[in-house]
Amino acid sequence: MSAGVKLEVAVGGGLTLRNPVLTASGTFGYGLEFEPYLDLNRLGGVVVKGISPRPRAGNPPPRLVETPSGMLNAIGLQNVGVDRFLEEKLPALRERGVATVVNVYGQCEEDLLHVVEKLAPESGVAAVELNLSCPNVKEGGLELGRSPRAIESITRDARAITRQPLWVKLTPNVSSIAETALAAEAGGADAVSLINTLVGMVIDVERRRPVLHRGSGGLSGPAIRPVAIAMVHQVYRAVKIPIVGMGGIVNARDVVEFLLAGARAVQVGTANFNDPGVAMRIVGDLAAWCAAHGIADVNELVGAVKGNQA
Amino acid sequence: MSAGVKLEVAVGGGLTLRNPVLTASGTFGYGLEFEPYLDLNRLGGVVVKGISPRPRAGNPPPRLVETPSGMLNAIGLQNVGVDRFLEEKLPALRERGVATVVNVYGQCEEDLLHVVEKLAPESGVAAVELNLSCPNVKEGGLELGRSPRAIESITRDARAITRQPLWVKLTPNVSSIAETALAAEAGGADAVSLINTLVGMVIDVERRRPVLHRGSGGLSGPAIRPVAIAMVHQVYRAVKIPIVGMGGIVNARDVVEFLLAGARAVQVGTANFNDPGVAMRIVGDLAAWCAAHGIADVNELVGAVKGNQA
Amino acid sequence: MPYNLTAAVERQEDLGAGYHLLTLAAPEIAREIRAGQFVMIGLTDIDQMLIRRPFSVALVSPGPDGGEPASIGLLYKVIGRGTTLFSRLQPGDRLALLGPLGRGFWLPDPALEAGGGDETELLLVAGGIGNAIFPLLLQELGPRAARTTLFFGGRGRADLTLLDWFEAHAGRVVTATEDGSHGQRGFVTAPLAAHLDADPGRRRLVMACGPHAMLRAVAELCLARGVPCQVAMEETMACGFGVCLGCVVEKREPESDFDRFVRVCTEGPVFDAREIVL
Amino acid sequence: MPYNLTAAVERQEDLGAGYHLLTLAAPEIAREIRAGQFVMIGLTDIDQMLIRRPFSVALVSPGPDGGEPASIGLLYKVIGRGTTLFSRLQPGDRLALLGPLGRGFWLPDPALEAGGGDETELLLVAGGIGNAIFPLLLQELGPRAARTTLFFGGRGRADLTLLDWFEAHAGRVVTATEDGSHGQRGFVTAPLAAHLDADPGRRRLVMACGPHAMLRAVAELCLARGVPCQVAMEETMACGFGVCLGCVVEKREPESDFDRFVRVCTEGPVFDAREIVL
Ligand SMILES: Cc1cc2nc3c(=O)[nH]c(=O)nc-3n(C[C@H](O)[C@H](O)[C@H](O)COP(=O)(O)OP(=O)(O)OC[C@H]3O[C@@H](n4cnc5c(N)ncnc54)[C@H](O)[C@@H]3O)c2cc1C
Ligand SMILES: Cc1cc2nc3c(=O)[nH]c(=O)nc-3n(C[C@H](O)[C@H](O)[C@H](O)COP(=O)(O)OP(=O)(O)OC[C@H]3O[C@@H](n4cnc5c(N)ncnc54)[C@H](O)[C@@H]3O)c2cc1C
Ligand SMILES: Cc1cc2nc3c(=O)[nH]c(=O)nc-3n(C[C@H](O)[C@H](O)[C@H](O)COP(=O)(O)O)c2cc1C
Ligand SMILES: Cc1cc2nc3c(=O)[nH]c(=O)nc-3n(C[C@H](O)[C@H](O)[C@H](O)COP(=O)(O)O)c2cc1C
Ligand code: FES
Ligand code: FES
Repeated sequence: MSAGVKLEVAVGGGLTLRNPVLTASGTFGYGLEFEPYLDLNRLGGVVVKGISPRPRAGNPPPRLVETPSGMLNAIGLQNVGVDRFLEEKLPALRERGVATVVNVYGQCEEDLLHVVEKLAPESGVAAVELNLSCPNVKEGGLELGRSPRAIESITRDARAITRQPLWVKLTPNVSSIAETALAAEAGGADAVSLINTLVGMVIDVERRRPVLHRGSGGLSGPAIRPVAIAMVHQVYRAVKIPIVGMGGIVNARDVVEFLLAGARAVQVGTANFNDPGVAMRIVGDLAAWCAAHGIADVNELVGAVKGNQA
Repeated sequence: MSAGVKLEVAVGGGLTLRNPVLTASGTFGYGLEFEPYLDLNRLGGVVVKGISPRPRAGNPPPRLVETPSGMLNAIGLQNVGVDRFLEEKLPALRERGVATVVNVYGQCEEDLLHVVEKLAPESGVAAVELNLSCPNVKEGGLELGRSPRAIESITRDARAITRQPLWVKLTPNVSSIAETALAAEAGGADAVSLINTLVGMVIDVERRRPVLHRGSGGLSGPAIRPVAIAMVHQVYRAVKIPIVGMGGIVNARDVVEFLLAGARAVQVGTANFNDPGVAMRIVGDLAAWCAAHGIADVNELVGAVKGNQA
Repeated sequence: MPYNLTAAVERQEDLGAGYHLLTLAAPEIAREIRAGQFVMIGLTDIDQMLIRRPFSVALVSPGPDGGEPASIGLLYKVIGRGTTLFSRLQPGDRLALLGPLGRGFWLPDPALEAGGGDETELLLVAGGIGNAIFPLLLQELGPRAARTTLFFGGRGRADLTLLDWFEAHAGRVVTATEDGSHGQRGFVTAPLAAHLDADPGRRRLVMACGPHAMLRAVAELCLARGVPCQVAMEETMACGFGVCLGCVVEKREPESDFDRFVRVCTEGPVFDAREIVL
Repeated sequence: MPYNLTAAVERQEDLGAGYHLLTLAAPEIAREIRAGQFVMIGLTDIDQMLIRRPFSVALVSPGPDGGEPASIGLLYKVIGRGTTLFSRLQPGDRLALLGPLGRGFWLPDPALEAGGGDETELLLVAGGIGNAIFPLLLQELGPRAARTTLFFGGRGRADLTLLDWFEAHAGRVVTATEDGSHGQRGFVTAPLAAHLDADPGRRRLVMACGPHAMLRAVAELCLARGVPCQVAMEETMACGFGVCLGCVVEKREPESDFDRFVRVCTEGPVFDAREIVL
């Protein structure tokens, strides 16, 4: 770590991370799988795979396909469920002292709140990140996360049952992410994290079928980085709460780009698959980049982009 | 052209194209610039640069930046204006007998309808394609094309003043493209074309400024192809009118992918910059692909994707 | 524990018909890798390749001074974008490399392998590039390799890469090609079935690697005859070390609803044919 | 009319410090290209490179049997992803190539070039890799090249690529480096200004290529002294043939609001310094 550069960032709800680099949900397992490749304690934090009330088997394969500078996934939120998570995974993470953000998924609102409630009394939960990709039955079945009204109401409900820092993860598949971010803020979120994956599809032209068994999937990786940067910047101009940015980060330059756009912290996702040591290397490179650019405190970069803002 | 494969496609409003491969607005000039590289008459059609009521100078540079498997542009709709278009460009295109689709842009609804009106009496306009990326002042300044209500109303207005086939070009920056497509259909569009570019931004971390002078721009190229395929497929399941698909097409395989997803015709965009002869080569390769796969009529492919449709 | 490193290309041999043998300097992996395990390889520049590609280690070889294994050989076929890029690599170029990964083949319980004559007969079945998994197995088997039989199928003679090597190292090689250009015409499962039926009482273990349809046919043959069978599976992988959950295959007898899938990269790639749905 | 073709790499020469000279077999282009024009080059695989890159043609050379120009030489500096990929190309590899493109330099009105002694003095100004545009100009000038002066600036000696070639082909070469490792220390505009001021009455034409800041300084020097000046501009290009409208620069005196910008790829890359805002 480059001596003298302050990397700590405050991301709302009283949570301070030792540096702005976390790993994204669904791309870092439960964290422990990465111990052969890096020191978890060198990371700003770890966001675990989305946790649902009951274990989920996920979708049949194929679940993945490479796309130009990206990938599509339709894992189907395979996870051990909240009970096993609390028994097996959280204690190990707590023991290691790594800032653990728990990504929460439910097939309906009650499910989601059930997990939040189970997590609420636990120590070692740095923050709860709500993944609102479940269908919004009340409003015609589109994802919950596409409706500002639904976001505000579920955030408020979650806020009422936990004192843990509460992050709302925003989908990019909306007409105005500033609106959904404002809804999360109004509902009492301590931070918003963005972006989740874009909906995409690849068709195998020989078989005349989608490559993914489920049909469509979520697009991630460098292909979506320009979209993510634009959205972080839009949200930065709309809300007052901290932003956790992600989408296509592969190196320290990309982290700086997100910070300049307005993110207080970032998450590294798909790149972890390419190189399980990448997140820790990025932390080191970020410190070195700051030092080389005469930046004493990484917070100086947050939202510091100048010029036209359209 | 592979003997025997029927390539003609009917794209609504009585318009039949000699094959499904057009070129996308803003990526093919006024068509004539490509004559050194290909035979315009071999294409299904040409969509010209967005035409506005008056000439537009466009944005100051930089206007472009490469991104992973894509590019961002903020040209600012530089164009000669409808009068010079009708005087200088349309007659030359008409003379060549190439199916010419005129992309129409206005800074407000009146502007847009003004251009539609000027085009209405002209022969040699195969179709009018409405680009609804102007701000929707009535609904808070978001792009017109993001509001189903605004789309339906302007489509209806345009419908009332022209008998030329009317296409509505849809933006992907919406919560539900099925809804905006349905709005266009309800307003009387003969076809919908999609997708326009995704909003994106790249920041130069050394200068701490967006690379593009305007700040954000439109993302195009192979990076967005999975998003485009998913959207074409969603729209195919929602509307009855033909779909003209685009987004990241670089070869005949990609064209087949769009047809299978539900497009009746396609537009080749960014790839024209890489190789000005690409669109014509794709036409030939598409015919050869059909022949090699025992497909007698390219229409057999339209919407023929099977399997899970999520 | 897998190593995450960059390795230099030592050799790139073009074997014709799109097959290549790529030798990388990777002593740590060469020493620890076991037959059936694999590595993920990628270009060092992530902008050129976001997702690494999985490859079996075909061979290990000692360093210039002999002694301990120091290099790994990957036998691969050019399929798409990734393998095309790999095929352009020159000696001295560097690759990103993660391995050894996964669970390889396992040999019969030593307790069963009592006296001389009673040894389990090892039958290897390769379809096309599936042969890439077997040189390392034969290397590991040592003297026992000479008592194995390799059933080796391909579309034509050109797909039977390293055939000379196998003829020198396996006890016997039985070939079958779809176009009849080498060995019996047809699928390799025909001579395999004939062999299994010729001496049905014999204790055997079949180890198979190749296209999915071949694995399914081999597994059916074996299961029908009660012959133990290990199959090396392929599924699209993003990580190779168990976290993306992309590479799953279906279990034959899940214990619970949650337990429906297993990961090829971690629980496999080699599975007992009875474990999974083929 | 530009040719749209693929061309084979004949040679890739590493000139050190990140500079390369790439020679391509492209007889059509070699015969027609004029100094200051450029080509767009790309990999043949669009998946590896979506947007082609613009490069001046530095040199043309005849085929093996002498005679007509058959190859073009591109002198380039490794900057980012594209040039890194180009630097790995080997003889025999193929590239996608479009050209000749744009408007090159133009020589003084022949009517002005009356008798011997009255010839316009041609002053070439190169900053760093901007020198790439001048060998072709000197080739075109023929015997007149010996009466030109090249002002050649760079950060250090390593940036003065092909210096020996220029010393052999231009009349005189005046160098300046920021670190003082060759010629005068500082910017190349200092010796240029001194030269212009030494004999202010002389009829001259300055032709400049290099970083934007250098072009601006050169143009100011010239405009202040009424010396005609041609500048070769760079702007990000997607197409190179006038259709993407990405590569514009601002006109100094637009005739109308609509006319504010000109395209570097079509109206340039060489502009009269009076035409555009620098
Ligand atoms: C455990 C394992 C071991 C393997 N060992 C070998 C080997 O020794 N030799 C060899 O030639 N091949 C082997 N393969 C297959 C090899 O990984 C693919 O041929 C290769 O990934 C193709 O990459 P591509 O970019 O050229 O093809 P593309 O089709 O362009 O690849 C697109 C994507 O699909 C994936 N993919 C394509 N084919 C396969 C496949 N058959 N299995 C899994 N993913 C695939 C790629 O990894 C990539 O992510 C192995 C696969 C697995 C899972
Ligand atoms: C008309 C013209 C002639 C040129 N001639 C030469 C030459 O003879 N030799 C030489 O070394 N360079 C020349 N350049 C600059 C050269 O095009 C860039 O250095 C090169 O494109 C960098 O590509 P990259 O992928 O390595 O860099 P990256 O920075 O990765 O490129 C990213 C994008 O920015 C563009 N870009 C980057 N730098 C420049 C630049 N200076 N000008 C325009 N676009 C840029 C690239 O084309 C690409 O689209 C010329 C530029 C122009 C416009
Ligand atoms: C395989 C995979 C699984 C994912 N699973 C989850 C998940 O369980 N919950 C969630 O909120 N996001 C999930 N995501 C989204 C990522 O957390 C992240 O938002 C997205 O991938 C963009 O970042 P990236 O481009 O760096 O990968 C997943 C992404 C991938 C690639
Ligand atoms: C430089 C550029 C200019 C464009 N100008 C227009 C335009 O004037 N009107 C319009 O409707 N779309 C415009 N587009 C969008 C394209 O027509 C197309 O919808 C988009 O680029 C997706 O296709 P592609 O990925 O094949 O390029 C432009 C795209 C580019 C890259
Ligand atoms: S490849 Fe990622 S879990 Fe197996
Ligand atoms: S580069 Fe496209 S118009 Fe100049």
